[in-house]
Amino acid sequence: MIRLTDQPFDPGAELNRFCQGRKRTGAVASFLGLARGEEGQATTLELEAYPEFTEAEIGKMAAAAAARFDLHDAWVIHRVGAIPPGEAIVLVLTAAAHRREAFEACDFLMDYLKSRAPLWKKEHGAEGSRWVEPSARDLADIQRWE
Amino acid sequence: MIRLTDQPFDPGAELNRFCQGRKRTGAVASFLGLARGEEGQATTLELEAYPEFTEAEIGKMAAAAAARFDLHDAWVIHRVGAIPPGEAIVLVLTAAAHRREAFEACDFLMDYLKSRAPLWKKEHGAEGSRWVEPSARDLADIQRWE
Amino acid sequence: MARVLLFGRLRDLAGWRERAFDPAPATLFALKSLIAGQDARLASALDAPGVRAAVDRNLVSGDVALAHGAEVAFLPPMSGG
Amino acid sequence: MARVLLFGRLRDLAGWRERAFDPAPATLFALKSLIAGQDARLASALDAPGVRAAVDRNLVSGDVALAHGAEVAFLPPMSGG
Repeated sequence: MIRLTDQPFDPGAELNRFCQGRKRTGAVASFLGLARGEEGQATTLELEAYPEFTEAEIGKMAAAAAARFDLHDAWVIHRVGAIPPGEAIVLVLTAAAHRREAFEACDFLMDYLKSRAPLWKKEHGAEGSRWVEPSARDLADIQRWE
Repeated sequence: MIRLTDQPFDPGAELNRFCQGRKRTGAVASFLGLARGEEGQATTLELEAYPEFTEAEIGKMAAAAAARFDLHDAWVIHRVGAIPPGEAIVLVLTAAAHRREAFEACDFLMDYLKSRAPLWKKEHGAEGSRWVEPSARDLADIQRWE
Repeated sequence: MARVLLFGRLRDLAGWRERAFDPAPATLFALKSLIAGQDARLASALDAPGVRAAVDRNLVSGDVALAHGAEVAFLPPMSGG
Repeated sequence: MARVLLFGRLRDLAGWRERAFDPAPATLFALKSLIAGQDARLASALDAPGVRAAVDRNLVSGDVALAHGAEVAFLPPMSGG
């Protein structure tokens, strides 16, 4: 399931929903990205998507991860619009028989989201606004899977 | 926080509690291990701990992970006693500024729990009972960190 | 007619998010030439490294034909999560 | 007096979980000899690869002295998660 939402979501409730009725699943890995409050600075994030296209592209990558890592399921929930510090930005959930596959697929999907998914992130801080682009580390991380 | 419990726990509620009030944290990784129902077989797991010693040893490893991976926090919740298929066995939660550290610490702690933590796991299945020992893969996995 | 969509810093640079070009240019490169005639800075940004184009919600490389009613999106370097 | 605790398959093998040895043997190895006199199969299992001993909740290697009231635990290969 791929979901973009401009409203806050409840990571714990999503995790529990994801786990329901999984008879064969032994391993569920998750990653939750939070909007950081940098040293008391009131930075607000703004996430922009290309509606429908963004969901479709992330869906292709989730399907690729499912095939590559033999997943039982993968969910991506991504916040769009304005995100105040402390709120959840992204939740990736992966289910597999064993832990290695669940971990690697979750890691892979996050690397993809950071540098390849059609999402654009702007930081509004005390010193003005800037568009965030993938860091050198993000670009190195995505290379690990190629 | 290290907690052993002989009662079912709520992974989603624990995830949400873990995330509360984390101003500096940008990344929360989690791993949830579930008791699998193997192809309709009614396998029940039984987990044994050495009370106090087990918590203390896992606590030492969580502290080592926190130092090594620059964590803001790490929690391990582990079920003991009889665990029916579908229920949660273990939840590991790690919080860090960035995703790589959170992922690696969570992965490391799971490898540790699988082959080094003072816990003993017995499977009760249709063909009798057996004590589970670390698999070849578990033993290879823990080597990655040494 | 072709609809053009801009995202992220391209939108900030151009000062618009969506614009109709009527009649539709025959190809993506013809559309870019048309844009260059109106806003050289934007045209240069569209050719910068890491900027992708999608036509009718499919990522494309190089030049492609634009059908009537095509939706063309210019996508600057992406970063979610 | 020393209390001895067995876990996992050691407990199943011995048929007991906890036993008091009174008076306490002077050392861990002396305790193992005492056990060997009572249950050779258990003594052999205690020396199998991967079996650890903890004295007063500290993992130990080799022989160590046992104080009066010591708690000695024998821990077979571990596997949680």
